[in-house]
Amino acid sequence: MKDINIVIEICGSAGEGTISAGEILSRFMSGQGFEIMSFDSYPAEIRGFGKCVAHTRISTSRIYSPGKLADVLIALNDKHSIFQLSTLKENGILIYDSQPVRPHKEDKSVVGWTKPGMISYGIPLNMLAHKATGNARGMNMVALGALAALFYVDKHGFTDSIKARYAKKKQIVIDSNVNSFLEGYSWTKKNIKKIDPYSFKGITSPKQKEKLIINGNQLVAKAALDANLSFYAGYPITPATKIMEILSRELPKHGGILLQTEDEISAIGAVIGAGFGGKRAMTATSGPGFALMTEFTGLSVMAEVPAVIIDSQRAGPSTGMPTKTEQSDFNSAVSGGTGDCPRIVLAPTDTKSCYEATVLALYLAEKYQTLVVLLLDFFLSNSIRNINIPEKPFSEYLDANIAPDKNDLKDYQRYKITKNGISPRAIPGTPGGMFFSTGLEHDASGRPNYSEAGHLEMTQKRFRKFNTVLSEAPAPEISIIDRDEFDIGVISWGSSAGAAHEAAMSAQKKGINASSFSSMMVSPFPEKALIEFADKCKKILIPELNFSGQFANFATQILKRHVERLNFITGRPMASEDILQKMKEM
Amino acid sequence: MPFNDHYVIIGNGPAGNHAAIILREKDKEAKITIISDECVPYYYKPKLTDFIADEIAKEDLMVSFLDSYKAKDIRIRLGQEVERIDPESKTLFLQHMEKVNYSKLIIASGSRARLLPPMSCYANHLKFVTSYTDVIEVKEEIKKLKSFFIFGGDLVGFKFLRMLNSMDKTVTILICPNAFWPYNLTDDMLAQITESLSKFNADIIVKDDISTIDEQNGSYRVKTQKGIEKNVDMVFSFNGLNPNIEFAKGSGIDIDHGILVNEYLKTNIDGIYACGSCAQIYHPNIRSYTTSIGWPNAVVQGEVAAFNLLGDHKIMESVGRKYFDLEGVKIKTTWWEDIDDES
Amino acid sequence: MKKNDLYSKEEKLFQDKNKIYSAQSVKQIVYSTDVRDFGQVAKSIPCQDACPAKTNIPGYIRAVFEKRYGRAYELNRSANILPGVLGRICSRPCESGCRHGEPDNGLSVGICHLKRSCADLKPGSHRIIEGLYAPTEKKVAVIGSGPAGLAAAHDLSILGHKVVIFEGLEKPGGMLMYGIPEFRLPRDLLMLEIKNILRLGIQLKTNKAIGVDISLDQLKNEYDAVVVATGCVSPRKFDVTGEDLENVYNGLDFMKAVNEGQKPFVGDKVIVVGAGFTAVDCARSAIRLGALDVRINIRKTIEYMRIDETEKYEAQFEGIKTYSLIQPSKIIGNNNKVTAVEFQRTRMEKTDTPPYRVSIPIENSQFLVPTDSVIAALGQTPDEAVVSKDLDGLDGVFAAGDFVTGSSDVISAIAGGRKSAQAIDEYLIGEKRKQTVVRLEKHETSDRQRSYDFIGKLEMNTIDMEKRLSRATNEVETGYNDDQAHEEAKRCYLCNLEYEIDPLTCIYCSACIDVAPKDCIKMIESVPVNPDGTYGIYEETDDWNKVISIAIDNAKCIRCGQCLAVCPMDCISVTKKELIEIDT
Amino acid sequence: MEVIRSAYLDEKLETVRGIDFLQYRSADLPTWCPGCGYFGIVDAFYKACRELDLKHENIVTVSGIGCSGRTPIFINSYGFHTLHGRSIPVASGLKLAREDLTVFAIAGDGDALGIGGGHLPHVARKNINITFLLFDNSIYGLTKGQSSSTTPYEMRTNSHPAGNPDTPLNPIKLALSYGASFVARGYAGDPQGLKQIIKEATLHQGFSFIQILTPCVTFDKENKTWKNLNEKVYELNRRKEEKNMETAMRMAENEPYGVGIFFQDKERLHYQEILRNLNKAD
Repeated sequence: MKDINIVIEICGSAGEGTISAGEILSRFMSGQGFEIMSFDSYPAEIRGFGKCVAHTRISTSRIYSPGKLADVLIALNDKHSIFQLSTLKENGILIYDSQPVRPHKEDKSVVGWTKPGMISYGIPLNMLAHKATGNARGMNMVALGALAALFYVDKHGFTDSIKARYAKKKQIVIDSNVNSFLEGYSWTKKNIKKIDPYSFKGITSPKQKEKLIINGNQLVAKAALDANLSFYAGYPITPATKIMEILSRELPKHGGILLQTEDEISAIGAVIGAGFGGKRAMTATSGPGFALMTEFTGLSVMAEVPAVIIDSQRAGPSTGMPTKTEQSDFNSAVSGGTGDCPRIVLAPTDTKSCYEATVLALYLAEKYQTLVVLLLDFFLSNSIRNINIPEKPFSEYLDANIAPDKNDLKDYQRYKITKNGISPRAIPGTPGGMFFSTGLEHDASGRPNYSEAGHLEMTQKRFRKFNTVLSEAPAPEISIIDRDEFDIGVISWGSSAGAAHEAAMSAQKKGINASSFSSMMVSPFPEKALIEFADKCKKILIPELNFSGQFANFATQILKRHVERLNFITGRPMASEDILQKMKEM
Repeated sequence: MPFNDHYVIIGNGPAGNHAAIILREKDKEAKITIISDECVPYYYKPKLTDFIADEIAKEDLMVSFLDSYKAKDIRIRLGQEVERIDPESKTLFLQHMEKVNYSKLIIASGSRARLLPPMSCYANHLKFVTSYTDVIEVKEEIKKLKSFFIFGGDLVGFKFLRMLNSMDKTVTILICPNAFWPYNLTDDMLAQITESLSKFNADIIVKDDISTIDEQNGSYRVKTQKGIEKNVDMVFSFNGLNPNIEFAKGSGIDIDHGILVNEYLKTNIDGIYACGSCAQIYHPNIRSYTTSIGWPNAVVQGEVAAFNLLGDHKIMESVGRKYFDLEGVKIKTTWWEDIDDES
Repeated sequence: MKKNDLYSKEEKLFQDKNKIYSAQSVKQIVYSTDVRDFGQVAKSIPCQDACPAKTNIPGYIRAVFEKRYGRAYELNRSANILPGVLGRICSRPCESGCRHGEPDNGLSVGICHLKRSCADLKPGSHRIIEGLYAPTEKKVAVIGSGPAGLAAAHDLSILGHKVVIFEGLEKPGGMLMYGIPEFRLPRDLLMLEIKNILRLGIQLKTNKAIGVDISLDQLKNEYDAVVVATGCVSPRKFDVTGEDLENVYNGLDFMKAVNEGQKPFVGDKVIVVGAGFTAVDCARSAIRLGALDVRINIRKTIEYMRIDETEKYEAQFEGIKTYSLIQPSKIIGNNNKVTAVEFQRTRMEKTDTPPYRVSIPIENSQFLVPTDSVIAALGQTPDEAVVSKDLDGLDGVFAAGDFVTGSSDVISAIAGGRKSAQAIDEYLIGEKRKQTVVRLEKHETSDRQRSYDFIGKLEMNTIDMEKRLSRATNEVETGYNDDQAHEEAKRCYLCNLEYEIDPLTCIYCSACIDVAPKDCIKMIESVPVNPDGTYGIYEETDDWNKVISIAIDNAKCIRCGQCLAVCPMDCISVTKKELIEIDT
Repeated sequence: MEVIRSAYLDEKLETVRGIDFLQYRSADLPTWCPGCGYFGIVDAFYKACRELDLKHENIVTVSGIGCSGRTPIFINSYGFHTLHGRSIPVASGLKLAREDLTVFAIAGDGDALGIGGGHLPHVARKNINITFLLFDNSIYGLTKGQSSSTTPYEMRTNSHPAGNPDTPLNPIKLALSYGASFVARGYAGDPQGLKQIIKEATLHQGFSFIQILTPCVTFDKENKTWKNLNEKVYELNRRKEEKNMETAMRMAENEPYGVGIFFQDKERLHYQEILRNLNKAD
């Protein structure tokens, strides 16, 4: 069987259906048994002028990263696609609109910018869309039709996918999309002579178990529901909004409550209120919203009320680039806010681990009565994978509150100094467990206390809780373990980890002795394991998507040795090719 | 001069490429662009039949690879079709609505398979072997299929026949003298050709014409006017070539069957030249029009056009061979059937 | 105010029943003589502008769409008196002008075929309506019963004058009767439409050749006015030796012979010289006379042939070959019979005056082509031997048609005839009685759908080769049927509807630009007005602070109505513009 | 015979040129969705500026986040695109520091009544002399169609697929009860009337609040659509002497689609004057 590993990008203007086209493509390909990873980037504007790119990698084998360069670029919009051409491989295929509405000058057309070697197929997308539906809206489907025709993709399967995508819409919407697709398909079959080598003819991946086609946001929402989430408050912000949208639909079915508040300040407030009431509660936001919540994060730590904040990072600072991915909230998540404010920070490394991380976050928050920050990023939130259906969490993860026993309830001290730092927590409604909670520094009973010793004691208690957290987290992932020595060790976190692992593995094939290390638990960090790994490596490389090397700084403090850094702030996810290149240079 | 010249060449065949090479040699500064509606670099058309038979690989078919364009700093636009020329504003309108401005233009768009007018209703049933894209379309199928019908016949047609023969296919060939282009067959010649073709294992039909072609479950039933019926898997048409000049119509460039140029390969419009098989050249020596036949001629013409475009006055010396060796038969070359022996 | 209030009850009923012609309140109609309206009509209705007779083409195509063939026929007939004839043999300047045929728009609408369908498909109950004027007691003689003469006679008759036509030949119709082969124009149809004209009380006197049977002076004395519409009947000559050999014909004589039912000798090989309709008619007639190898020889290139693509295709289909860039230099004969033609190559050369491209013979490039007969279809000139071309000094004598303009086409001749009728009427009555104005009517809908743009051009139905050869008079084209005509009519862009955005109510939201199917709605900073009343090229801009208006380019508009549907401010108006004649 | 066209295109363009409002536009083409109501608002804004003959350098527009936040980009003046919901604080500070400027605060419904809702009462009761334009399309456009504070009850949005459970705010009533000294409502589809209101608001000394009804053509298909608004919006009909709070409140309650000025207190001093007076009293 021939291996398929192909990256298809659809580039268009916002509102042209670029993203939906990408979604249909990946769903269909997943259904065919392929491993898929897709990632969309879109502008902050809804329609009009912003650039949208739907990036899909389709493979017969496991995918770690989205792939840097595309094999196929479908240009729905000339202006944006010209820039997108830079990510098309040298021998890539360009599918462009051969009859756009307006004539344009040389160099304003995407084909004018193709490099020698690129194969361009001109399809009258706009004309065919008008023909099929009477307007330009079907261009995306026409392009998919052309793609299907060019690559010998099963036409009927594809139309079924389109129908499935629009199943909830009116029949006319379904029809016009299907018609557009068929128009593109038959036109291309009739008029275009294929000269590129790609073909899906006769290639099928073995049918696997039923797969879930899902992005990080959706998986987080699913995990939260599975982990007994019962209250959610939130405020719309890209790229975290989707979590709320899903929960707004799903949570009520589970007996939970969703509250859309007027701002993030109010949202985290509501979450803390619910947490105080003993319910599992969370909110999701991105950097700017997280910054707004900072004040409340202190309250969560100080008042020891469980709170989970999902921070889907985007490029910053300030409003930054809302639809671009970056890993630059590390510092603010690990150490943002006022005062000595310990918190648990989890950073899933791929879509699949979002599930585990969310379950863990809700569990840890409840058990350790503290703030848990879950760091996603735009890429993890929005990139779509097909994964095996995750197993539901064990019951011990569903109810983790350390409740006071009879003895504790006598003369109940909410913030009782304990060995592990966790004070049994009474939920309102528990007889005898009444207590007073505040953001002020307080004594064991919760009353304000500004004494020198009291502040020190309480601070120590709050930090002490974290000694045992690490034992509950999954072990760090190391790509190659059966050797004692490596020339290069790659240490990574969050969404960059996939690319790092992929790079280390390709490096091995290219004769570079390398391994890679990543940990979902970021704060507290598995320092011992890290040092152990680093000792085996002659050189250390830390790739991450921020400018200042926030994690590299953090790791240097632990390792106390020189590390090589690789920092990108392009707004795109980390590419294994870039890491490999850097390894070669080392 | 504040802006460099932009020489645009329409066509990526021998004429176009050699024109581009000369232009680059003589003018290091200019921007040079080749526009081609095919998606492959410059390849050697005469070997297409060998390519079908898998005697040569795709790489062997290619004359230039993309790197060589890069090395010569020649911009190449593949898969892009010119739709219209506006000589007044010196603009080319490409099919995808792009406008390309040129300072000088060479048209070397070559020619396409000719479809005989009575056959136009069967266009969908006929296959051609004139370009790489044509070939790619039929290559795999030819290998699988068994019986073929060749309608008409020209140099490539006979080559194709020989190729099919070597692949052990069943072939029927219908040679109709009217369809011949640009050769005019007399009865004697026809007899000679028929005889020399007899060495192939093929059914030869002469002095007849196709009456109908019907498609039935992927195969075709060909009926001739004299009532011969054949069931075949594929029907090929080899009825010569037609200059590929649709895009120049209405632009003010003189067009007859091809683009009319003088002995310097210049069209009636300054700054626009034409060469190769799309050009219809007036030659003062024979006082008539001629066209490029064959690969070497196209190469020379491309070069001449480029030199003249840069200000030279080279005369296109070669006017095409008078005779062609057609499967051992010497066939007189004609253009529009009426070049006399003296010419 | 609700729009419905504008209609009277009757009008509403009319609308509901027929769904037609957007019966608007008469209140919303205005007649304009502003040069800008004329300019815009000319520019944005290019088919009508290209038509010498200024036929209301979008109007009748719309009527065909509505399957009101009778109305379509009337609209046609009001501009040209022989719709059925013109629907077959018109030279179709309108189709060259049609915006559907512009680059990127596909092929032009089959206007001529539609014209034919309104004649073919009009119901039996159809009545011809003539707006008759009171009798004037003036008498006018029309010399010649060709298209120009018939048109002049018809219009004069309507205007109340007593008209007599003098025709030198046996049958009326002139070139229509004798110049055009029957397989393109059935004679019973021609006679029918001629009779429709004669019914107004026009007296037709055939076999009365001017200068032979009756003199111009005589007519001048007997009639208040005389129209000379004798056309162009003297064939242009080769001016080469051997022209007088046997079996060398001139095209017109050849066609005349064929049309009179004779069978002139053509032999196996026929050489036709000429690049116009007559040449192709001769060639196709020769095929029907049994010729095997017919070739048309032209001096310039095929691009410059004065025939349309259909004609080229039909000729090719019938096996006629065209040879370009050659001209005959000598005709060679044996025993006084033609055996071969010596041709000479030509080259294209530039001239500074029209036609800008001419062909120049090349010296010493002669070659021989053997043949059995030669037909020279080089065009005609007026027969000045009969009536002098110089009529200027003659009071009450007018001229019309090809006689004035030189050999042209039927529609021009009709336009010429009608124009002369106007002039004669003014001469006889002493004042202008009719005037052309632009009729503006508010229109509520676009009448078109976007899907209509994807309908391909319908080819004319034709009979097969066998039938063509079995009887030479079999009409080759068989016309559209009802559904085909309806379908083809959908393709018309209805250029008589003008779309306009009112910049004073527009909020520049660009919703219309977003849905525009073509580059038809633009952000502009100014629009120049040409002296002829047309708008110049819109000056487009991308600078927000220069966008003075969002404007619809009616020369690009395909009347899909999408902008109308999305405009939130209701600031797009549709106005139907028609050229009409009204009494002064 | 009725003349159906008042003028030819070239004549109309002359008229437009005569109005001479284009100078208030910047060169950037607005990036709003085609058909967006905001086009009507800025059109009115330009014309109001022209009729007031404001000097470009004296205008400052301050906006928050959202589709409306883009507005200053398209105005040829000083503009400030600040944080979500925080346009009022920035504008207030600016106005207090620079009394000579004409300051406009621009916010969408989410901006002004959602995240920044806490600021509105305060700027109103302080009566800081800025003009506040509330672009009210009842939806979050930029985050793709979630319920906003003015989304009608039970309307389905992306955040409330089963229907909006919240009762919408009545901005006019809020502004009235917060104590704004100038309260009006305009409509994006009536640029003429809106222009008049913006003019009056700008001339008003004190905090002027204008709620502008505008459709979101992309995410609102059932509530504030062009079609609905065009049908429902009408001009308020009231006598001058009735411009008291009681009538205003009643109209605010009963006439959700009436456009015009609800309330204007010309007597009340604006913040700086109050400060000056207080200081004088000391």
